[in-house]
Parts: sequence; C-alpha cells; structure tokens
Amino acid sequence: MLTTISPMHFVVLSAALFAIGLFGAITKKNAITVLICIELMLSAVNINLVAFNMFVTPEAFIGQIFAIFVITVAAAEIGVGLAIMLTIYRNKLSVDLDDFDWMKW
Amino acid sequence: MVEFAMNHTWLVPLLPALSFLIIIFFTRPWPRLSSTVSIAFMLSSFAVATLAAYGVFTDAQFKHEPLVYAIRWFGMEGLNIDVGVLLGPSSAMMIFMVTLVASLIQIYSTGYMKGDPGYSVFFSYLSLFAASMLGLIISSNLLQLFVFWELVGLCSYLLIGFYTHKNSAREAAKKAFITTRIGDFGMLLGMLAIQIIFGTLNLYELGQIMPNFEDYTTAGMMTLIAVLLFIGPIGKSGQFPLHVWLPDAMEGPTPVSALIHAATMVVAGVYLVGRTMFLFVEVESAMYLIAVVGAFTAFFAATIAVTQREIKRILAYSTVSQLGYMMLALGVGSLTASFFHLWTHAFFKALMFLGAGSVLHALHHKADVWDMGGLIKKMPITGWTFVIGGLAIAGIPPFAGFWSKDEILLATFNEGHYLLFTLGAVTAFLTAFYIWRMIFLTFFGEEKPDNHPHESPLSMTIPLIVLAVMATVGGLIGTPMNPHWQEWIFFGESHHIVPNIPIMLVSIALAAAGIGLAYVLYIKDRNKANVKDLAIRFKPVYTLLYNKYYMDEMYLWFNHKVVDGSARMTHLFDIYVVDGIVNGLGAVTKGTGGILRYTQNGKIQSYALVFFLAVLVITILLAFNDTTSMALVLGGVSK
Amino acid sequence: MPFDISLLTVEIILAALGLAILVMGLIIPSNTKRGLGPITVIGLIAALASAIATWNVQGSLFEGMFLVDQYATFFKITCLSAAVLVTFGCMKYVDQMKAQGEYYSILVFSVLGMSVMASAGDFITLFIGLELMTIAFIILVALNKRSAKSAEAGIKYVILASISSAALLYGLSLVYGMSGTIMIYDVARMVVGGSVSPLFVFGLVLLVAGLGFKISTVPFHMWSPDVYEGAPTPVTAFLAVGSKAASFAILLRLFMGGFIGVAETWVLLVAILAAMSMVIGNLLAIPQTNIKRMLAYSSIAQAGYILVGLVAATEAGVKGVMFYSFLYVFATMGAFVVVTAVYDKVKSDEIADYAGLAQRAPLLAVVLTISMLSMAGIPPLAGFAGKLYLFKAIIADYFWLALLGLIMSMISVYYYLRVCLVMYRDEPIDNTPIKTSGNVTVVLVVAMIATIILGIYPGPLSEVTNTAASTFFLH
Amino acid sequence: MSFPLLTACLLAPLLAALIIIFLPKDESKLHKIVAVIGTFVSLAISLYVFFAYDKSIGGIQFVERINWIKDLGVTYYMGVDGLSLPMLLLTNLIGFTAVFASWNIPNRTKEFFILLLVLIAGVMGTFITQDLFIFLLFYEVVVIPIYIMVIIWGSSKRVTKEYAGMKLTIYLLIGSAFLLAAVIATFVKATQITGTPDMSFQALAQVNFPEQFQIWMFLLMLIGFGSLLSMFPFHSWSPDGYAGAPTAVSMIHAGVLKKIGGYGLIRFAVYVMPAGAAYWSPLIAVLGVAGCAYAAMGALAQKDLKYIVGYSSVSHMGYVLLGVAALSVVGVNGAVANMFAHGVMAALFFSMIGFIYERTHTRNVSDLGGLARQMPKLAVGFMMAAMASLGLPGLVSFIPEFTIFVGSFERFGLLAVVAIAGIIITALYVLRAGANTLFGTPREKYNHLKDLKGVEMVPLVVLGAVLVIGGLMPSLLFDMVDSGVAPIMSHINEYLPTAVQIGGKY
Repeated sequence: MLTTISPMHFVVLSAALFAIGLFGAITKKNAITVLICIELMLSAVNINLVAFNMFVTPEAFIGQIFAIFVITVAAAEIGVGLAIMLTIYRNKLSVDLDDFDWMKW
Repeated sequence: MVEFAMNHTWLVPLLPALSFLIIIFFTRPWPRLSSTVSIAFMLSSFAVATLAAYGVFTDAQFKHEPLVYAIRWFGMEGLNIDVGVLLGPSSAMMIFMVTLVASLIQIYSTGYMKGDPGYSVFFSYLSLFAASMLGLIISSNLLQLFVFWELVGLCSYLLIGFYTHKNSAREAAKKAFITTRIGDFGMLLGMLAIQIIFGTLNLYELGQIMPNFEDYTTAGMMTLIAVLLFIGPIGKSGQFPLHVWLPDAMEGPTPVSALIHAATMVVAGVYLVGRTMFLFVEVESAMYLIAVVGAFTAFFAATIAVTQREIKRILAYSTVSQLGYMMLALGVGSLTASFFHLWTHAFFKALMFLGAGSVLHALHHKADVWDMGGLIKKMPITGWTFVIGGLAIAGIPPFAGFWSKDEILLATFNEGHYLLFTLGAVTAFLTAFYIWRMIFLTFFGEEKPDNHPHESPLSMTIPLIVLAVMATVGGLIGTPMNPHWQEWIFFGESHHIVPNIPIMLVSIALAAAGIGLAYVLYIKDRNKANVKDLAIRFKPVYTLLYNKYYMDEMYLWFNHKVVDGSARMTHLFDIYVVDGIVNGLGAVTKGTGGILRYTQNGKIQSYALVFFLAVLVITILLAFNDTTSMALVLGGVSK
Repeated sequence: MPFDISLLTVEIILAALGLAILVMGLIIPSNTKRGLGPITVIGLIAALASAIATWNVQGSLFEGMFLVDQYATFFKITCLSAAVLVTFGCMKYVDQMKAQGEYYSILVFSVLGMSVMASAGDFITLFIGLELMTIAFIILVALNKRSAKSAEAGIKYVILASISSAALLYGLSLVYGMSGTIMIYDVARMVVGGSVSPLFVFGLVLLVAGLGFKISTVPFHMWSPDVYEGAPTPVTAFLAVGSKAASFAILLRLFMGGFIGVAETWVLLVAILAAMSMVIGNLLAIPQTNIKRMLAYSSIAQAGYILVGLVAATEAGVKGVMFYSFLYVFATMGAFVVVTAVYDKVKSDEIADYAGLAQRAPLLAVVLTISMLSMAGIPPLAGFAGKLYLFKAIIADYFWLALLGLIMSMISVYYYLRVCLVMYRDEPIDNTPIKTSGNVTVVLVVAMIATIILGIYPGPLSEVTNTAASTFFLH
Repeated sequence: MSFPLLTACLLAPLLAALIIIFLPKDESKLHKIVAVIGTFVSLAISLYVFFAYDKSIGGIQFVERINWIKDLGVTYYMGVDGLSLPMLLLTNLIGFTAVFASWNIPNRTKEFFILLLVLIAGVMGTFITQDLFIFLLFYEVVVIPIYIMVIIWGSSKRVTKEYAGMKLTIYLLIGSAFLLAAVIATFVKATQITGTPDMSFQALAQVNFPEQFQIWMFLLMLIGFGSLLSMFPFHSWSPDGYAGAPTAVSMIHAGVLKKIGGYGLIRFAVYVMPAGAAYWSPLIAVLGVAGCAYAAMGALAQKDLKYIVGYSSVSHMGYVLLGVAALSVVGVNGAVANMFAHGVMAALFFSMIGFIYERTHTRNVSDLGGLARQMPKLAVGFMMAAMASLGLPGLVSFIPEFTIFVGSFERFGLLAVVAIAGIIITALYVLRAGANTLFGTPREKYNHLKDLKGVEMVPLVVLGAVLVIGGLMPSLLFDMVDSGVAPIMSHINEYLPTAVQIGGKY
C-alpha cells in the first residue's frame, strides 16, 4: 500500500541514522572512524532540519539555513578534531581510543 | 552595743570570711601573722556573737518571734531569693557555741600545727569554715542555708585533704564530699519541691504557711518533701547509711576533726532539721523515720566503736552515735533535747578530740590505743580533761552529757517509742563502755617503754581546760531543777518535762555499768586469759564490727563495679555506637566516593555510552512515568 | 526596526581583538610574543568596559535572533571578568607553553562565543555561539603539545563535545519540528498551555543532555574531570567558569524562556539532575589526590547547585543563577590562579605537593582556602550568599533539594579541608618562599576581596542581578 | 548616631589581627602584645556596655542599624539586650584570657594569633547582631580558623588531631546545614506572609507562622543548634575536638562557641517558633536529661583530663537544654546564666589543663598526682574550676543550675530528677580528676616544674574572679538575663499545652 510520506518517516530515518552513527561512535576503536560516525549523527540532524522545514515551515527556509550552519560548523569541528588526532599520533603513534585512558578515577 | 550586734549579726560570719581573704591574699607568707589575724577576727566574731546571743536571751519576745532581716539576692518572675539573718534562740545559741569552739580550736591549732608548711593556709581554711558555718546558722533562707551548707562541705573537703601529699587523705576527702553530695541531692530536690509548691524558700515565711499546707499540697507530697529534705542531714550528719565518710574524715588534722567533724559541721544536719521542724511535724511518718534513723545510727555506730583501735576513729564513731541521739530527739519531736545535746556534745566531743590530738602530738601520731598506756602521768592536763570528757559523754552526773542525754531518753520514753528508748539506753551503755575502754587503754595501765610522751604546750592545754569547764558545767543550764534551756529553745510550745527519776537512774546505772565493764576488762583483768581471747571467742562478731559491718566494702564494690562499670559501658557505647554511627556515616560517604570513582574509567567511549544511556533512561522514565506522581514525593510543580 | 550595530559592540571588539592577536601572533617574533598577554588583557578590559557601559542598552537584532538585554549583558560581564582574571593571572604559564598567539586569540574567540550565546535569541545563534566556544576550547585544551595529558584531554574533549553537540542539535531539530519555530520566545508562545508531543519531550531531554554536558551535570559530566585535569590550568579555569556561565545563560534562556509552558515535564528532571550532581560531584571529589581533578569534581557539584535556580523556574531562580555564576568566577579564578602559581614553582598538581604552602606563600594558601570555602558556601564568603539566593528560590517547593544541597556543600568542606590540612599543618619540604609576580598577586587579591565582599555585602550585586533577571521575562 | 561601640568592640580584634599580618614573622612577643591589646579593648568595651546597659528600660540598646541587603531585608543591625550581653562579656573574658593561656605556644605565633583574633571576633559577632543574616555570617566564620588551629597546634592522644579537627568541623557544618535550610525556609515563609522581607529577629518573631510549619522548622533548627550545643546524641565531636584542640581553642570553643547553639536556640528558634518550641520541648528535655546523665557517666570513664572536661561540658549543656525545654522565664534564665557560668568555668578548666599539659606533657590522670605541692597556684585554679563544675554554691554555676532545676522540675518533674542526680556523678568525676591530679603523693619527676607566674596568672585571676563574683552576686547576671529573656518568653505560654503556673500557687 502506498502512502504519502509523512514527517514521521523522516524522523524515523534520521533517528536510525543517528543511532547508527552513535553506535559507531561508541564501539569503533579508531578515532578517525569515530569522527566519521559523529558526522553521521550530524547528518541525521540535517535530515531532520530539512524535512521539518518542508512540513512545518514551508514558507521560510529556517531549517535549510540551520542545516547549512550545521554542515559548516561540523566541518570546523572535524577539522579541529583531525588536527588534534595528528598531534596525538605524532606523540603516541596511535589513534586507538582505548589507548587514551591515562587520566581516570 | 547589744543592739548593734543584733542588727549586724552578719558580721559574725563576715569577720572570719575577711580573715580568710586577708590570709590568702596578704599574710600567707608569714605564718605567725596569719594565725594572729585569724584568731583576732575569730575572737571579734565571738564577741559579736556573744553580744547578739546576750541580746536574744535577755529579751523574752524572741522566744517566739525571731529577729529577721534580709535583702534581695537575686530574683525573677517566679523565683525570688533573699539573703539575710534569722536570729532566734537556737541560732543565737549556735553562733555562740560555734564561735567559742572555733576560737578555742584556733588557739589550740597554733600549738598543734606549729611548723607545718601549710600553717597559714590551714588557718585560712579554718576561717573560711567558721564563716560558712556561721553563715549557715544565721541563714534566713533555705537556699542561702544550702549555699553555706555546701561551703562547709567544701571546707571539710579541703581540711580533710589538708595533707595533700597523703593518698589516704585525698581519698577520705573525696569520699566525704561525694557521700555528703548524695545527701545534698536529696536536700536539693526537697528545696525545689518547696520552692515550686510554696513559692518561697524563706524559712520564716515557710514557717508561717507550712502548717496550712493543705491549701497548697497534699499530705503525700508533704511526706515526699520531708523525706527528701531529710536526706541532706543524713549525709551531712553522718546518719546511717551515709555515715561512712565521717570516720575516714579523721585523716584531717585533729583540730579539724574536733571543730568540723565533731562540734560544728556535722551537727548542721541536726540544725537543719530543727530549723525546718515546722515541716517535719506536719508529717508523722517523716518524724518517725528521723527517730528510727537516729536511734539506729546511735546504736549501730556505738557497736562499731567498741572494737576500733585508733583513738580518733573511736571518737569518730562516737560522734556518729551521738549525732544519732540528736536525730532521735528530733524524731520524737523534742527540739529542746536535741539542741541541748548538740550544745553539750560540742564541748565534750571537741574536748576529747583535742585531747586525742594532744596525745597524738605527744606520741608523734601513733594512733593505736593498744600502743598507749599510762599517759596520764606524763600528760596530766590532757589526761584529766579527757577523763572529764569521758564522764560527760558517758552520762555521769553532773557532767554536761548526762543532762542532755537524759533529756533525749526521757523524751523518747514519753513519746511512747519504747523500742527506740531501749536502743538509746543500750547505746548509752555501749558509749560508756567504749569511751572508757579507750580512756583506760590510753591513759591508765602500764606505760609503754617506746613512748616518750610530754605534756603539750599551753596554747593547747588552755583550750582543753576551757572546754573541760564547759563540759562540766555546760549542762547545768538545762537541768530539771534549772530549766532555762527548755524555756528558750523549743519548737511549738515550750513545755517543761517533769523529771523522771527512774529513767535518770537507769541511765546513770547503764553508764556506770559501761565504765565498770571497761575497767574490769581493760584494767583489772586485763591480763587474764579469758579476757584476752574475748575477741577470739567472738571472732565473727568481732570481725564484723571491726570491719564496720563491711559498709565501706559495699560502697566500694558499688562504686567500682556498678558505677564505674556502667561508666565504662557508657564510654564503650559512646565510642562504638554513637561515635560509631558518625564515623560509619563518614566512612560510607568516603567509601561511596571511593567506589564510584571507578565509574570514571578513562575510556572516551564509555563516557559517551553513559551519556546516551542517561538520555535513554530519562526518556523512558518520562515516557512511562507520570511525573506528577513523582512530584508528589519530591515536591514541586503544581503551577 | 533599524539595524543598530551598537548593540554588537562587545562582540565586535572581541572579534577584532581575536583576529588582531591571531595576526600579531603570526607576524611578531617569538621572543616578543609575551607582549600579547597584556594586549589581550587590555582588549578584554575594553570589551568589559563597553559591556558595563551598555548595561542599560536593550534591544534585539536580526528580528530577535540576537537579544541584548541586561540578562545577556550580565553574563557577558561575568565571562569577560573571568577572561580578564585568567589572562592576567596566568601569563607566565602561557609563556611557558610557547603558543601565546594561538592561546590568546582563541581564548578571545571563546569569549566571543560565550557572548553570542548569552545574547542568542534563536537556535541558530545559540548553536553558532556554542560551537564557537566549544571549538575554541577544544583547541585550548589540546594546546599544550608537549604534554601527553593535554593531548589526551584534547581528544576526549573533541569527541565527547562533538557527540554532545550532535545530541543537542538533534534535540533542537526536534523542538523546531514540533513547534515550528526556532525563536526561543516564540517556542514559548507555541507550547503554552497545550500538551506536547512525545517527540518534543524527547527533544527536551536531548537539550538537557547537550547543555548538561556543557555545564557538566551528572550524568553528562564524565568528560569534565579528565579534561580539567589534562588541560592547561588557565584553560581549565576558564572552562570551569566561562563555559559554564555561558551555558547556564543559554540553558535558562531556553528552558525558562522557551519551555516555561511545559515546565512540569522538565522541572522534576532538572531537580533530580541537580541532586545527582551535588551528591556525585562531592562524593567523587573526596578521594581525589590531584587538585585540578578535585576542583573538577567540585565544579560538577557547583553545577548542581546552580541548576537549582532552573528548578525554581522563576525570576528568583534566574537571579540566583546569575548571582552565583558571578561570584563563582572569583572563587574559581582564585583557586586556579593559585594552582598555576604553585605549578609554576613546584611543577605538580598533586595535593601532597602543597605541603607547607602556608609557610612558603601565605597569600596563596589563604586565597586557595577562601576560594574553596566560598565554593562550599561557608558564611561569610560569597558562596553562602549565592546559595542563599538559589535555595531561597526553591525552598518552598523543593525543600528536600535545598536541604540536600546544603548538606552536600558541608560535606564538600571535607575535601577542601584536606587541602588546607596539607597546606597549613605540614612542614614544607622545600623552605624557599614562593614569590608571586605582581599580576598574580593582583588577581589573587581581587579574587579574595571580591569573594569576601560579595559574601558580607551582597546588596549591590543582588540589586544588579534583580534588575537583570527582571529583563529576562520581558521578551 | 552615637559612637558605634559594638562595632568597635567587634573590630578591635580584627584590627589587631590585621596589624599582626604586617608584623614580621619572628616577633612573637609583639604578636602577643598586639593580641592582648586587641582583646583588651573589646573586653573593656563589653564591660562598659554590660554596666551601661539600662536594665530598667530593657530591650535592644546600643543600636546601630544600617541598610545592608535590600531584597533580603537585611540590615547591619547591631544591638544588645539582656540575652546577648552576658554572652558578649563572656566572649571577651575568655578571648582575653585565651591570649594569655596561649602565651607559651612554641611555633608560628603570627598565624596563631591572627586566627585566634578572627575566632574571637567571629564569636562576638553572633552575639551582638540582631539580624539573622549577619548572625549566620558570623555563625560559621569561626569554624575554619578552629580547624586550622587544631591541625597545627593541637595534640593527638586517643584520636589524632587531624581526625578530631575534621570531625569537629564537618559535624558542626552538617548540623548547620539543617539550620540554614530552616532559616531560608523561615525567611521565605515570613516574606510570603508579611510581604516585606525583614531578617531581624524581632521582625521574624512578629510573624505568625502556621503551626505545622513551626513544628518542622523548629526540629531542623534544633538539630542545627543542638549539634553545636553538643546535644545528645549529636555530641560526639565535642570530647574528641576539645582533646585535640590547643588550649585557647578549647577554651573558646567550650567556653563560648558552644553557647552560640544555646543562644541561637533561644534567640531564634524559641523566639520565632514558639509553637514549635512548645511542641518539641519534651524532646529537648529528654535529650537534655539524657545528655546530662550520659555524658556524666562518660566522663567518669575517662582518663584524659581534656576528655573529662569535654564530656562534662556535654553534660552541662544538657542542663542548658533542660532549662530551655522548661520554656518558662525561670528555666530559660537559668539556661542562659548557666551558659555564662559554664563558659567561665570551662575556660578556666581548659586553661589550667593546658598549663599542666605544657609542663608535664601528659594529661592522663594516672600519670599525674600531687601537683598541688609543686604548683599550688595552678592547683587553686584547677580546684576552682572543678568546684564550679560540680556546682558548688558560692561560685557562679550554682545559682544557674538551681534556677534550671526549679524551672524544669516544675514542668517535667521526675525527668528533672534524673538530671539533678547528675550532680552526684559530676561530683564523682570532677573530684576524681581534681584529687588524683593535684593531691596524693607528689611525683619526683615533676619536682622541677614551675608554678604559674607572671602573665600565666591572668586566666586564673580574671576567670577566677568572675567565678566568685558571679557566685556571690548572682543578681548581677540574673537581672541582666532576665531583662532579655522575659520579653522572649512573654508569649510562649499560649502555646504550651497546659498553662504552666510559675512560682508556686500564690
């Protein structure tokens, strides 16, 4: 049965994407992978924003603009993240997240 | 002059108090000066007291109405306490007696205490004691009386423990204080009850309203008050079962024993009961209790005295016994007889103590009567005055003790307490026996070669002589032929007791029998075998008596096992339970922190996991739980 | 509405300052870079002065996306004061890191982010400000390239902050979707009265989580001890104060400005989070041996106290948060500047190495003591007045929370006193006095006096916060 | 406005502390002199105020009032009445003598006297302010100096000084958390009811709080003030704390600081929450009596002199609680007067123990003995304190105790008897301690010890004089206390279950 696409579908999609990203971010050991997974989570946000824009405020581009900001900021964030990975790799020759538990308790 | 003394009777205690201060703050480094100051102030106090007493006893209006004047001490809504002077025949008699005895004993002490490093301090204490005792006597308010009551206790404590370096003195002093403290506890309760029910502690006012007590309280309450109040005298006047401190109090210097633990302080209890007679007469059962306690104490202490070996100890038990007499008299309602005995006892007992002190002084503090003998040859004044004292206490007419003791026995008999009368009579016999046992062993019989006795200096013998005179003639003011005493010092209605010749004869006979037995046992047949092993034959009785019925041991057991035991239990409870809970809470707090810190495992991804698990949990909670039900518990949003 | 650029004065000064320092850091030789510190301080003071000068200015830009009210200005002043103190007090530490240009410019950018956050009127501005601040902090945390701890803190912070940002954003997107607006005060108009959809509630939860991460409230606090410990001390100090204050500013703006109509869904949640923060923060601080880590846990507890103001959901609560945030600046700065000064000499952050500090440097010991006690809320220090205002707001409805907060703050004295114990009782191993440079002394004295004065005489600040809080609800 | 005497009194020690801060570290003589001057100025002012106070008018006098925090209704409100004056005088008496009692501290005099002066000022502040907020400011300002003084100059015996200090501090702080909660709630409620915030005690007392509210708030305040007053079972900090603390701290803590608890209980809790007080007074009485008896038994088992006095102070505070619980003018008068009396005697006791410890380096009763021979003056001081402790008439503590007994016996009957029985146990442990320390065979090893001399005599002379004067002229103290207590208790009767008839039936 064919139904029209409702906001719920987008929400479920973005939730799934968010969850996948989250799962990766929590389980993957490689820091780069984790950063990529975080990107997935942010993408989920973007899907939400864009979809809501279409269904909730079709007369204004609020969601879209928001999404663009998110993409931009995410890029900056990832950039900084990668820079830090680099310095760390130089020091420790590893980007395995399990190696970074010196400070604890 | 007389008027001045009567209106300024507070000078009587104030003068010795001043001498206390002067000695403590100024003259302490100069012993001679200190004693001079002390004696001078004491004598002037004596002068004032004599004048005041003269004033009282020459004005018939004081027979019924005492002279009262007071000032406010402190007060608030519901509790007003004044301090002042209540000068009536009894208090006039008492201040005269106390200042006289105190003066004599201070003079005596200049000889006795000569060379002691604490000479000045000793005199300061004596002054303080005199001040407190005199203050007690003239108090117009029960609370004021209690203040001095405790102060004499303090002086007694300080003087018993005067030889601070002796452990035994320390223990005796402690014992005296704490034992009397138990009495004070009862007395305090009694006072509180009086204050709360009658709203005043003024003795005179109480005397006015007590007879109508039913307007205020019930008979049961009244009995309670009377009994509670009586606990104080039991402690202070060494009545059974709180008498145990008094014999130990002999650890103090002998003049102290004479002054405090024979003539003055210990009779404070008797005096208190006499002062509050208006309360006791309302409660028959309390009166009976007093009589029974008195008679029993008299007998009980006399039996112990029979076996004791130390001279001062014998005298101490004798004091307890005589105090019992006084209580007995009060209990049968005869304030007259009681105070009469108090008066005569003060002289002959002070005399005997000072005499004993003189002996000890001569024998360098060898205390056992069995180590003495024949002293009268070397120490005639001491010896003969002591004999006078012995006759007085034994109740041989015309010496003072006879008249007063006879008055007591008579009053008891007249009140119909035959059992108590018998006890009193037996005690009279025992008294004569043990006192004369002591006199025979000490002053008569063979001299002991190791002793090198010498007569004491004049400063010591003169007081002995004065006291001996008083012990001889002191009773004559109250003989049946010459009942001045009875006219002045009484409670309720003055009534002249008709002399009862048979009782008088019985009493003389008993005294004579006691002396005779002592003579037989300790002089005449002293070396006969059957006398010698008397103690062995009656071993159990002898041991029991010699060990004072093991009262001390019982108290000691109670003190060590029960009191200290529960103290230790409390301590352990405090450390392990009360404090344990505190420390436990602390440890739990710290421990929780110590365990929870391991949740922080340093792994980035577990942090992220916690983050989202928390989100999940919160979401689930919000989804499935109505927050309002939680809000009921945790308060809050009902906006 | 005309476009009034003067409303942006503070932000413009900050942006210009940040860029200028960045450029200067690139062009001037490294041996003169120490001059950047004073320049930064002067610039920040200028920004602070302009913020104070524009205290009475009210208005909004971009159709309400950028709000200027006394509430915002107050938080700007707070963050700027913190920035001034931390810059002025820790120059030597920064010089030793040998990255003055980056440090100072990025610090200024983080302040800019905070200031934008304080003024944010919609989700996008909020997000921009928040991320500007976060990214700046990520760099700052990892700035000490020679320290392994700093690097580890950096990686922890970058990953966890990104994840939390994602959660926050997801929440924002849901709220936007459910309410149809991104203007905070419009949300309030949308949701008032009506019941809200589960997704909206889920969005709220994610917002709480995302912002809870920034203010490090339990259970979103896990990053903070590690990052605080690893980061360069001045950064830690600023992270503890500035980031927290700005995040509280936006948290209040969001929840009390936007979601006040559905308060019953989140108030209890926040109350529980506050309680958990107080308890866990304080309990975990007890076993710590590193002073920075201990202060990190303590700041978790502080977050719990401040959250109490949100629980109140009233003007009094807002006022309490503002008051507390401001005084918290001085207490924290005092403590961390001491930590830097000690580190400078002792090269250690272990509490045990503070032995005999009272004899080596009485001023440091006294300031540290007073700062810590202020955090614990012991009268007559500022923390007490702050807690008084906070708990006053909730005591009628949440008595248990107030009591718990007070008890926990007394328990916190335990670990503060352990530091005192070491400082005062122990004899120093090395007897040489620790000399503090003039600027450090100034900062310490200012912090100490402010902490004491605000405690004894909180009247003026209280008035100020009252007026500022009253502007909060005007929109 | 006339010269702000009270503020001057408060600032004198602080000023002295400030001066000491700028003195060189090694000039210990100078530190002491400055401290003496500072505390003496306060003492002089408080003596002046004590005698210049017009009892016939009563009420709050020497008022200084400045607006302080508008939105909390706080005013800088200094003023004294009959309740606070004895406490003020006590503080300065003890503060002044405490300086002399610490004359011989071995090291770090500068810090010591700074902290001591701050401590004194802090304690003083609580007594002279009439504003709840200012009261709270001072309430805890003292806690931290005490902690630092304990850990630096304290002594470790049964427990370490670190443990003792920490326990004392945390215990009191947690107790105060309950108090603070109650204070905040009370203030909020009062503002709600009256509409205008006002933190002065008098204004709060005018507010009609709902009864249920009063009951709960009073309980919290009782926990707070009670733990400071070492109310059973919140007392366990006290013996350990005193044992660990240096002499001056023990003196001030046992002497006055503890009394803030009792003072606050009367000034704030009972005054503002009369219905709560009436509701809980049986509990207070039970706890008071339990404290008396329990702590007295505890003291009996102690070996360390400071522990003995520590437990004894718990026991005495039991009497204070009992007096408060009576909720009658007589009882509360007694309680306040007893706080004064106990303060003086505890301070004297601790200073003497301090001197003994300084000389013999032990406080174990079994290691001491016969000291009266070697140090007669010290023995006098010790015995005076001991005698005051057991309530000897003629010394300052007897009449207060008696008054408490009258008040409580009236209301609680048999319960009070248990407390009164405590005087026997008190006599037992006090005399044991005194006698076994001072009397008996002197020990050779103490033969070289010097008696008190010079400035060391100051605590003995000053506190001893107060002990005696207060004992002989109780009206000096009681008229003052009465003028302060009577207004506070004036409206309590309506809350008591059955109107208590005071002072007999006529």
